[in-house]
Amino acid sequence: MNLIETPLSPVHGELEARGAQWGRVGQSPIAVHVDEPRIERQARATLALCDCSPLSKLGVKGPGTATWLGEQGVSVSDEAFESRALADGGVVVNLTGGEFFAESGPASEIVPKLAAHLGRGQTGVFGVERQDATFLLSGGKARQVLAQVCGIDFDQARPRQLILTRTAGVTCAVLPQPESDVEIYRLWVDHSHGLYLWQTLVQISGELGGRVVGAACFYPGLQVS
Amino acid sequence: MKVIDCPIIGTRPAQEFHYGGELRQMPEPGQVDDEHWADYVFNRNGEPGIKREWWYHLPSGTWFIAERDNKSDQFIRTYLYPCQEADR
Amino acid sequence: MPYRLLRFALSKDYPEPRMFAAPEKLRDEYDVVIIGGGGHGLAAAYYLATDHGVSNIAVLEKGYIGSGGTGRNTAIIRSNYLTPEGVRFYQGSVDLFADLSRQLDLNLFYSQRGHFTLAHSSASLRTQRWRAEVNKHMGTDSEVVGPQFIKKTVPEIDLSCGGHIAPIYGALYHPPGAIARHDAVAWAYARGADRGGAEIHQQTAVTDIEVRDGQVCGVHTDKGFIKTRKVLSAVAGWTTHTTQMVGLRTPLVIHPLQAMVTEPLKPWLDSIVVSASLHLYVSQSSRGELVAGGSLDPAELIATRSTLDFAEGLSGHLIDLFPCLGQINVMRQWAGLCDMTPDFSPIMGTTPVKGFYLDAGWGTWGFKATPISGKTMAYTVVHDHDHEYIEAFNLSRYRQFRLVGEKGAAAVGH
Amino acid sequence: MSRLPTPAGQWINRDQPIEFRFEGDTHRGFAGDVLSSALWANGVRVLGRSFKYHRPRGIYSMANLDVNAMVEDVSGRRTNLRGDVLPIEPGLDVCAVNTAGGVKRDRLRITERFGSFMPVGFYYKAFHRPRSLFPFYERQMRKVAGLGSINPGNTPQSTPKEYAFCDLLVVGAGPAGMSAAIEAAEQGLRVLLVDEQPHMGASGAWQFASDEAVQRTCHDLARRAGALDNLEIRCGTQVGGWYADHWIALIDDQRLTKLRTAATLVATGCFEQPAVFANNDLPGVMLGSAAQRLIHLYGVKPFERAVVLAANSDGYRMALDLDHAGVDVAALVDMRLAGEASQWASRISEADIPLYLGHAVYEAHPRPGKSGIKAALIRPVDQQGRVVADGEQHIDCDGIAMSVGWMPACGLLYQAGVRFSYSRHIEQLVPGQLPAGLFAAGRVNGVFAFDDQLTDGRRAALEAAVYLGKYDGIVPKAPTHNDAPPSHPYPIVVHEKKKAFVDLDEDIHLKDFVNAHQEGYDNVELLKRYTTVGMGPSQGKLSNMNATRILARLNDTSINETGTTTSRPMHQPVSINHLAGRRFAPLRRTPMHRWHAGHGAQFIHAGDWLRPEYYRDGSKARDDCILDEARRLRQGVGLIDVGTLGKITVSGPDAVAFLERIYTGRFAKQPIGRVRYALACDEGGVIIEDGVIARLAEDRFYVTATSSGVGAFYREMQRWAIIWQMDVVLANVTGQLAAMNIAGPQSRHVMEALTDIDLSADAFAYLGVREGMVVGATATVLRVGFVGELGYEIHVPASHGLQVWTKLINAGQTEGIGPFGVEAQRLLRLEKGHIIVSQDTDALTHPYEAGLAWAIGKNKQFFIGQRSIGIMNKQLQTRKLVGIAFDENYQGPLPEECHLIIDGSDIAGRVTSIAHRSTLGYAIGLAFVRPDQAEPGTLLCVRTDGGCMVEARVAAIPFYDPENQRQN
Repeated sequence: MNLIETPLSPVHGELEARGAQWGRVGQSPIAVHVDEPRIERQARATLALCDCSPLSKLGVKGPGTATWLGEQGVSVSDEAFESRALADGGVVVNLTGGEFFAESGPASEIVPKLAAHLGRGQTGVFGVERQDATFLLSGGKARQVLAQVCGIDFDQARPRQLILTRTAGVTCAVLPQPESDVEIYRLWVDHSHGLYLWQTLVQISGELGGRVVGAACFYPGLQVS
Repeated sequence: MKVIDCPIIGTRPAQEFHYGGELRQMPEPGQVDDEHWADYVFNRNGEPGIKREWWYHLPSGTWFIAERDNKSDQFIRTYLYPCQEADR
Repeated sequence: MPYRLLRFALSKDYPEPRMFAAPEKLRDEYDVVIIGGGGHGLAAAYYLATDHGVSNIAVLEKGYIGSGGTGRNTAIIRSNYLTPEGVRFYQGSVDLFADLSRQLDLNLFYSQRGHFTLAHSSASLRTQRWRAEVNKHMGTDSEVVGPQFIKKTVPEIDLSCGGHIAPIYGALYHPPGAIARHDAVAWAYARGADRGGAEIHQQTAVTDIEVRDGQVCGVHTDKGFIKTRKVLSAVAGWTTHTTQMVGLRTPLVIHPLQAMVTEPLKPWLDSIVVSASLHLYVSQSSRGELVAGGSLDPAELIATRSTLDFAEGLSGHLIDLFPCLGQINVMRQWAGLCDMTPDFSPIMGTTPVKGFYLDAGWGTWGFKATPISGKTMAYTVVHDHDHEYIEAFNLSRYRQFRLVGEKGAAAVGH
Repeated sequence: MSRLPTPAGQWINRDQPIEFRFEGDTHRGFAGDVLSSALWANGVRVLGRSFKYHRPRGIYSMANLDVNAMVEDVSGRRTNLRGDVLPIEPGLDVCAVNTAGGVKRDRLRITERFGSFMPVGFYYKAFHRPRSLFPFYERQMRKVAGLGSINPGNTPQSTPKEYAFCDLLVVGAGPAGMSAAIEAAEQGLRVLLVDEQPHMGASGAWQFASDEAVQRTCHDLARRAGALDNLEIRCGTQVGGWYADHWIALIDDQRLTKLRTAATLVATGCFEQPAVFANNDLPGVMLGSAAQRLIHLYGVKPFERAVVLAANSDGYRMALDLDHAGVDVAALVDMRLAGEASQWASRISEADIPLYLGHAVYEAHPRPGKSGIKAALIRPVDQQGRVVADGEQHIDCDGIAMSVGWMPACGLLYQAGVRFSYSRHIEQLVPGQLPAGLFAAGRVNGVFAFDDQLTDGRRAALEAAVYLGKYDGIVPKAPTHNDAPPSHPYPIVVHEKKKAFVDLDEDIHLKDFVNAHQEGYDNVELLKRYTTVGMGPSQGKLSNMNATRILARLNDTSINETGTTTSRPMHQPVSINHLAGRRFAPLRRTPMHRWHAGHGAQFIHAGDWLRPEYYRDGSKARDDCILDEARRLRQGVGLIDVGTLGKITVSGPDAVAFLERIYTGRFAKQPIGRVRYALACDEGGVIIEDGVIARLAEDRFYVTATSSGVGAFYREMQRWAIIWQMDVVLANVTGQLAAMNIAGPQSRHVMEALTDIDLSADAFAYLGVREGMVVGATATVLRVGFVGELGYEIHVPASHGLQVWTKLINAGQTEGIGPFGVEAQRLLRLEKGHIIVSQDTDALTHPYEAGLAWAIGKNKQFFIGQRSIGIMNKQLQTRKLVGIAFDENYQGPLPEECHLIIDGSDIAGRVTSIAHRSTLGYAIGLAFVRPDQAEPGTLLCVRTDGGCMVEARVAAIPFYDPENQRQN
């Protein structure tokens, strides 16, 4: 397939250079593996960095958003910066002030559906283009990476509560998503800063013995196509 | 680095904030003479004391008001404009 | 070995008298009261005495002389400003500085080093050319130079800035740019003023200024009340206190400006190097220390605390510019107060309050104006109208929307 | 290399010998040695030369304050390294700094001969007449000033920085610090214990080393501390500074760690203070604590035959340590008339150490070349504390160990805003009121007895626990000092002739203070600045206290009235590498960046963004490439990445009203599907922003802004929306969308195949906006004419940017499409007479000056800046922005942007934009001129480089296509 003719992650080129094996999320290519699955699984537990930018995203803003999302069958938390899981494996976050941010899982069902329904006469609901890069940082050493780029005390951070802060000097949203076996942090950063932050995280996690892994590490359902 | 307590986001290092200057009441442009307008545009209350100031949390894009002592740099309290909730 | 040093060896007792007297108590009345024993206030006292024969003067200093901006700045002297008014004024200052050591008979270590204002973008280079052209028109020695000239003069510089930010496109080069021993400037003027009859009262704080029917008539201090009909406020970072005492509203807001100094090094940097994009200026003192400063602290604050992020940021930029400095140790950091104006020009001269004269708005450019502000303010106080050099800087310019756009040099960044 | 038997030398590993070089000679030491200890063990006594007189200097403090034993790598890698803390390592090869020909025969020692010519501040009194000679003198002075030298070849090393967090930071792992940290941790706090030494114990390790009970306690404390998992211990870590809200700089040899702690407990102990007497600076004269460190930490015998100068019980204990280490203690000289009451006195007589009560060392007799000392001259002290000549005795010795008093290591407390006051009870400074969350324990708090220090540590820890809400039980009182004062009120002995040093960094001796005082420098701060006492690398840690005592006596006032100088960061010097760390330089890139890079784009920084300035075309010159890009667009079609444009959506019921208040223009009647130019001013009426506003729906607008201005401008929009309490929804989507502009006569043709939007002239006219699909991406397409041709500005989701761009390029091949960069765009817009805010305007420009009166909505009720513009418009206008053109046959030099327009001897204006070559075939530009020169056709004189005058004519703008035919 000619990758150039599809929506792309801001770090697509970096993963190409690493000889990634590609699968698809919606129209977009996603790096499913960049290394042997065994090695990737080990890295996931120690220190791994993964690009999930192709996951589809949507922002909605306005006084009517909470109600509207409810009508669309998306349950959201009314607590500031709390996240809820989406049925398709994605996540939706309350950004306060009537603003919500949703990211679908690889199945990519809910966000496209919501996007399609937007602008259909509902009042007080406005779409906000969201093209953020999505990076996952996982493993026992993930905190050591964050300690070098981010002035947040993650001891005090609540799981699944979004932290809007700065990492490596750029605005970034960090969502701690601990799983039974490992610490995972989901980072969202502006598309235009995607490559910069990626290269910075790659360098630092590299120094700490981390690896770049494919999305299959976190979404086992993903297949190479 | 100081920490600042944003009414929405909570306590964060000052690095995440942008200082927006003192809170000022714009006079009704049609009602004031040029001299008073110029006073509003240019003059400030620079003397020492507790000021009501605009502060902005950059990552979340939140404007709020802080009451700060401009001699000790102590933040007395913060709240969203225009309401002045009691000390938290 | 200059023969003047011989007397130290030859005379049995140390031959030096007090540089300035410490008068026991305040008189009841003075012709002029100067608030602030920094360079500006002391210079004004000196020129009042020497140029105008006014000797019944009290300089009131709440700390010790030179304890404010005078002792905290990075001692850079230049006249490469943007507006004709600014250039003429600061050129006057440079001319006075050049002969000041001789005139005051104290070695101020006035040292012409050459001053670079680096440009990291075509926009910045435009602004530097604007300054250069206005400078040359006003007879001030400035020129826009290219990267190669910079590299030749300052070989240790990295024109690519480590690739961290935009490379160096060129610079405004100002050969007369100089540094001096800032404390000594205050001491020399203090001695001169003292010999001219002025009284310098240290540890004397002004608590209030008496105004009747719009005319100054006295000053309250923690050492008692003194009568006077002329008060000169030369307190820079503390101006908002004095203007409040006379009920004057100004645009002044106070921001800290920080600086730091490294351990002493053998001489390697002759030039003064400034980079607006990097928020950095650095020079090497005659003691061998690198003296470096940055940009204003963003938030209003009337306190001289230091911050770590300043030291971090400035250090990063220092090695962007001079990679060889990585191993050098920072010894100390400190801060001073800057009374900022919206147009980055000072506020000088007469005010709506009769007998209250303002020498303020010195932001980050106060030290270099010390002699000329003293001279022009002395004239203004004596004649009760603004010296021609400072007419444009009168407080009334804001009421009249006639700003003096030095900010152009600083603000037009993009 | 002789060493004392164990247990002396706790820190060295005798199984690991190390060879190193100093001043060209090879020496051997052990792992754990610092340079000074290893050299001393090898009998080397002259470790460096002093700053001004180049006197030989040796070991003085062994406490990271021996500035006179400073070295640099022969390789030039590092400089200004302090011998008393520099670990020796294989291959270490160093020389002393600031010598001419090495420490042994430093040619600059001659300067001392002229000492009498160089009293305090002598340089202010000479060299400035005649003026012409000063530069010469300054060069000489600069050469002799300074310590280490820069190696221009050095490159920075990236030392990553880290953030860290804890509940309580305990600074100093001495007795007080250790007990405090343990107590706090046992109360459940997250505790971090740091010490700048490589091992825990601090004074416990050397001051009480010969007391076995103390040693057991110290080891026990260390063991318990190590066992607690909520107590982290970092040795070899110093606190660079205390900053607001307990923000702490921790420095180790690896990195700077920025610590946020909820509370800080300072147990930093004391610096021992020297006595002042003649030749008190020579090698062999050292602090008692230095001698004890040499013995107990490094197993080095400090002297063979010593005189101990004491004024406290520490001195007695130290004398016994020396005796025990096999040093022949020739005399214990106690400055106090009464002497020592404690048990130590009897222990001294048991050891048969001759005791001289009420005596002081008057002078140290130098060995030849001042390379050491050969005797101590001691004199009796009278009731007033002055030494008297009769009864003088001469005692042979090779060392004098001083233990006359202490100064709290108060740097951090000063930085935290604590004031100190002088206590006559212990004859030294004690901290006053501590700010919230700050605690002090141990000797820095005036608590000296070992057991008291433990108690005080626990006390402070419990207070911290109370402060942090982790403890509500009883807190013990701070122990009070019951013994004799540990410090002498005036350990200073006047000598008629010889130099008695107060500040060894700066070579300032007693007479300098007397002289400075005589000149009127009678205030502690003035004295400091005039004499430079405390200005050296050790920042007065060994000199400020004595300086204050001296000044107080000169002023005949108390020390509290005299006041002390404060302390600022850094507590100890910190390398620029550490502070800089790993530098983050965020860059923003558009989604098409890869394509640009692959097609010869020459990038420039535009704010945080990287943008193609132009695309290199083979060997063609830059200007030719730019002009060709422009011509290609005028004749056919071109494509530019405008993704850096600011992009803001404004929605909601009040959207129109909001925009009308923000911008100068009118938008109420703007039809849906139309685009309008938008100009914004600040409250002073100065132009700050411009862009276009596209109306997508009744309550939905899409707004563009300048690349570098959008951040601040959007922020202000948000603030006004709050102040005006308007029902608008704002979003800054600058980075979320890619944007490109396809322009030129052929642009419609190229676009047609790629979109479902009807592009026909009447369906989608100039200044229209449409939403639709462009090559599979949802797009907002604007018909704007910044470059003055038929064109479409296409905004698509960022992830689609590259795809849309490539498709357009491919589809345009037949029409000869090509990309164009920022430079070509600047030229094209100039031909069209469009201004660039902040280039063609400055920090004071209002719309009327910029010829933008047309952009101001008439009889609007309000917009930001309206009132101010009105005021300025009443005044006589001083300048006007006009177009200027140069004769097409003119061959001479052309002006650059910001060259001045000269009228006679006056500045009449300034060129703001210029294009030396244009598609029109002649040079054009924009310029500010006096209103009376603004008429088209007016001849202007522009002064270019080298003062050469060039003629230009005021020309009507736009220069290109005045009727705006080509945009339709």
